[in-house]
Amino acid sequence: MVRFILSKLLFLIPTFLGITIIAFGFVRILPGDPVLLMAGERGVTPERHAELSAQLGFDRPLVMQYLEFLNRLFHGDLGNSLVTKKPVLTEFLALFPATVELALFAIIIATVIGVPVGVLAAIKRGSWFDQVSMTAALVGFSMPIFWWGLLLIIFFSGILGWTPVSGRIDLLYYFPDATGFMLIDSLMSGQEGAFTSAVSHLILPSVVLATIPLAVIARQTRSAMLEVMGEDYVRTARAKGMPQRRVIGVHALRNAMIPVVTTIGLQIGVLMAGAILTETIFSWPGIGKWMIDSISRRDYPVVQSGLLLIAGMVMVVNLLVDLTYGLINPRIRAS
Amino acid sequence: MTPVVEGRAITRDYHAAGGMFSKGSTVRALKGVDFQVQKGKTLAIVGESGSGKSTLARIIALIDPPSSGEILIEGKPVDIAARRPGPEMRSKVQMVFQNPYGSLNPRQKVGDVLMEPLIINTKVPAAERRERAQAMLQKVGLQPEHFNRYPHMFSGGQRQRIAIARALMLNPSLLVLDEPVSALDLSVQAQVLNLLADLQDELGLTYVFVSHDLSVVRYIADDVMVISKGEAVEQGSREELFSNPRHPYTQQLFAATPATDLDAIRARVERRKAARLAAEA
Amino acid sequence: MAILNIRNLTVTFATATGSFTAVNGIDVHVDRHEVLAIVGESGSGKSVSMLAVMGLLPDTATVTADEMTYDGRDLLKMSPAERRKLIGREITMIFQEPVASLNPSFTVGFQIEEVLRINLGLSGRAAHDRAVELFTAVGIPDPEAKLKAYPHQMSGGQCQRVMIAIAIASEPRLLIADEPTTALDVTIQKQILDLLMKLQEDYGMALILITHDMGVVAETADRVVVQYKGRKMEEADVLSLFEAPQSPYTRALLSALPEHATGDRLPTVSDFFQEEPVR
Amino acid sequence: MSDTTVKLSDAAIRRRMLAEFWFYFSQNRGAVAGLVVFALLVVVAIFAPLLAPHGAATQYRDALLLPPVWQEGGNSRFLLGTDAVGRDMLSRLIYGAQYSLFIGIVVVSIALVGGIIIGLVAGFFRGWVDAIIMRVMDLILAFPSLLLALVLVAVLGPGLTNAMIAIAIVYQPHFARLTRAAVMGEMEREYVTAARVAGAGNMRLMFKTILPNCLAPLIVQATLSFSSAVLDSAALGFLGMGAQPPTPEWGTMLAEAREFILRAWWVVTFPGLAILTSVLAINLMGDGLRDALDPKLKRS
Repeated sequence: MVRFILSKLLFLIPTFLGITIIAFGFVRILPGDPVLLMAGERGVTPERHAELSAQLGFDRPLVMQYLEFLNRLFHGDLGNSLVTKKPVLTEFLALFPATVELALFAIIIATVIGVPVGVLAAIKRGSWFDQVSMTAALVGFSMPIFWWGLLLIIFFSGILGWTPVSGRIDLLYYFPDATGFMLIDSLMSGQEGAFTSAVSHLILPSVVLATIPLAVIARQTRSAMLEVMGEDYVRTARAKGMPQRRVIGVHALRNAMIPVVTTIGLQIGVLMAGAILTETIFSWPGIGKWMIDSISRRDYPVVQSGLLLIAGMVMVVNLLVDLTYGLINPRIRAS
Repeated sequence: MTPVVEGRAITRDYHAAGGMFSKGSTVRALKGVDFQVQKGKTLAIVGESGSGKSTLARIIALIDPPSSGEILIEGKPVDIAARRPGPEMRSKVQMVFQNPYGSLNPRQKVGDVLMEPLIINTKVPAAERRERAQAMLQKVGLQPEHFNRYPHMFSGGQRQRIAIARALMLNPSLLVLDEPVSALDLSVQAQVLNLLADLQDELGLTYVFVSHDLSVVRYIADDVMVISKGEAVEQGSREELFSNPRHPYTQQLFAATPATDLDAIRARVERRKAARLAAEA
Repeated sequence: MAILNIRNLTVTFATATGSFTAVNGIDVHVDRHEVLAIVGESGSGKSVSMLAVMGLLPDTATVTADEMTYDGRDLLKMSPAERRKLIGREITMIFQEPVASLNPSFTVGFQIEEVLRINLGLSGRAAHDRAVELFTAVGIPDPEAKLKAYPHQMSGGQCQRVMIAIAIASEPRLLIADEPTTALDVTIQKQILDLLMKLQEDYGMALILITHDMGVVAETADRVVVQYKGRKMEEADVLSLFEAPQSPYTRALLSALPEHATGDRLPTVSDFFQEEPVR
Repeated sequence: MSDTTVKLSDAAIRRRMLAEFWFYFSQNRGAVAGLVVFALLVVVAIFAPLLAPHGAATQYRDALLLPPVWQEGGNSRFLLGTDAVGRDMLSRLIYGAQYSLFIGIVVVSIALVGGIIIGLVAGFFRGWVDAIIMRVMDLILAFPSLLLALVLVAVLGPGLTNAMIAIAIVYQPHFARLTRAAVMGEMEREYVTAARVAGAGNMRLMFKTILPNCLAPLIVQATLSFSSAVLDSAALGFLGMGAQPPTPEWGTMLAEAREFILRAWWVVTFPGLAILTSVLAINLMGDGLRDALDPKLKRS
């Protein structure tokens, strides 16, 4: 198992280097003068250009530039935003919890509903429950979530007036960031109504974000269960006289979970893509919105480093998924 | 007379790929095997799973190269590691595989299956290719109408006939048969074995017949090689080997093969009766 | 004294292209302490009737029978709960692919102790000790260590021994073995068959052996049922069957055995028996 | 084997196989519904100029934000109402179908061809070629697809063509991986060895022997990618990085309509509904195709 973890870790190195190369190369393949793009200035004199070029290290050979880029990266220097002038890493860390809170909530909703629905649909294959839930799943899977978000806003915020349209909490409340997670911070602030407000802000965006992963997880769980229920060892469990509950809940489910865990893990990447749209619709101050804003503002240092950080994060999550996979699959664990 | 195929000290190593932290290990699947087969004869290679018999079959069929040792086809050494066997070699050695469901391309019509070797290896014109393929279908007991059908429209026995027909399209002198009847039902097995015997007589074919089933081997083989853990533990003519198995492994194999003769059954039934009576007393 | 009695069993499967009758009006019975072999080639429906007894057929199957009794009790009229009390306790079954028949996610120890705990109500410690005993009884060396192994870490023969240990855990009165040695080498086949016969005698259980292999029949059976395309062709004690087969199909099967070859050619089924044309 | 051979001509065999395919496909009612909707979509896209009552960009200054005809204030000239600059919603939606289909076809073609070649090479040759190719594919997959597409568009410049290229690049690794897995699975099977024994060279093995047997999962993935491409390009349009106004692309229409969501529900609802319906139809078809092509399900 230790060997398994270590080999997985080692496999990350080339991928991570690849990510840094893509992030590094990104600025160089942009149309226009990279020096000016990264400095955020236009129409400068040749002297100023040379000065900026030296300052940003563009005057050195490409390989040296890359090594310098890596070196700064390992020292936590990801450059500064052209707009706010603040370090990119500082901005990222400030916005990151908002996205994590949203994504975590979404994946919890998707898993907690998706897995049981998938299992039930598989057991009652062909029943009305199976048909209705799988049709719903296919609709969810086909949903343009940016539109879905708008519909929910029209209905719940516009018509019913139950939920707020945007943001993480009412402006009424103010308390300092302790953890960056609004649910925890609002509870800790002790202010009356703060927690409820945080929850009501979180609910629509996380439902929207959860839609596609929920559909994917439900469908995947169903097909994994159906496949596993046809296996010889499930027949053995029945032949052993095990109660139906145990045949499904222990023998089948345990094996069906192996591909499902992988699917859940893969949804993290989907969530990050979804977060870009969801955060934009709900003005949720997270890294998805930060990225799209930076792209449209041509804040290239932010885009460059954001790309790197997000890909790095997805990579780490994938590693965790791989490890979980190894943990629940004895064929890997025991070898 | 030059043997059709000869193997000299054939070995084959498999390298298990090492992980990031473990060294790759080497498994020797064949540990120096010698054999030769004369024209028109059948050499049976008998062994259990993991004995290396299929590895040997693939080497003889010029699919995999041996790690060391030499394969001679009609007296000429062939080294496929150095040079891919050309049309000339392919026309001499062909193979029939164990699983008739896996060995035919599901997207290829029977006619195309049969004509493919001609297209690749010869300059036979299209019309003649078709003629030859249809003639071959008839030879193996199928009908010319089967020409345009897909493999999934046939039973296991029929598929194995198609596989045999494909192997014969280039008029080979040597046919390597890797458990050709073990996936078939008993009644179909008999038909395919008869077909193989007929074809051998008619075309003067030489067979290397790989099997785990001693009763089949006894029926079809002229010479037998018993192989265990990569070593040929015993080799000899069929009569010799079946009347007087010498190696302990061969004896073990004979002992394990179920006996279907009446005396054996009678003896067993008596034993059981006696044991039952003893238990009740 | 029949322990299992089946009369006029018919099993039909609903398929996408219409219904398909796998078993067509079969009578089977097996007595206490008896070894019954059900022989047939692929498509003969030889496994289906026993899967019907075990209640292991998929939902697409329809089972009808004039009688299907175990020990005088009607299996067809039984509630699922009642039936489950028999299945896995008094009637047990082992299968063709031993490695695939064991759950890859659990140790073999878990899989045998589960039966001991749930079906027999043994406590954890007692279940473990009994599992060791059973592993010893089926000839698994170093049982303590092997209990902790996963199926993929064991050979096919050993997995079949584990399956047998699970099957005899409750000292059943009827064991059904569905092609138990087909996936195994001959030497291992011999060991497994010897083990099954020894256990059958020691425990005094009835054994139904489903097989396509006449050799296995000759080595094990007291009585034989020959099936072809869902119908029973012949039923006889083993010696009479080999000595004087009554049905043309049995005669054909026996003469197709290569070891019975007398001349250059093997007689084939069509020499004896006009097959029904296949669609 | 008594063989009762029925004479079957080539055409009869082909008909029989098609009939078999249709039999399994039509078992799935959703798939048939999806096919019907998709066919309608194709017809609408092809005959858009004939079907649309108005031009896609024609502005009626006297009819701004008119509601659909069945709602109070609606006008029978504009069945689904008008948008903020007085363009007919229905006509814009009809023209939008052209874009969706075009995007799907282009993206899938690029990704499919690239993915098949890359996957075939990786799966067939294995070893270091495979290792390098798969590392690069992993790398692309490490980036959330929409983010990578966004960044690519930022590099290439916003616009429909660039959006399609970006989406195709992002999708291509899925095809490569799928092809590779399928190729590796097929390579294990004996018919490939048999073809080798028949003397087939690498090119023949790859393209004539193996590839045709890998097509089933690729066709299913292609339909899935088709629908994802429609979704993702709409998302890019919505974020202002895809097709640019006044193109009647559905995502772009939604982006323009955002500020009116609480005032004029129809400008938001209909383009989204159009996206959902077409994506759903294609996905339903994909499910039916999988049922009809997947031999594992066929057997049960």
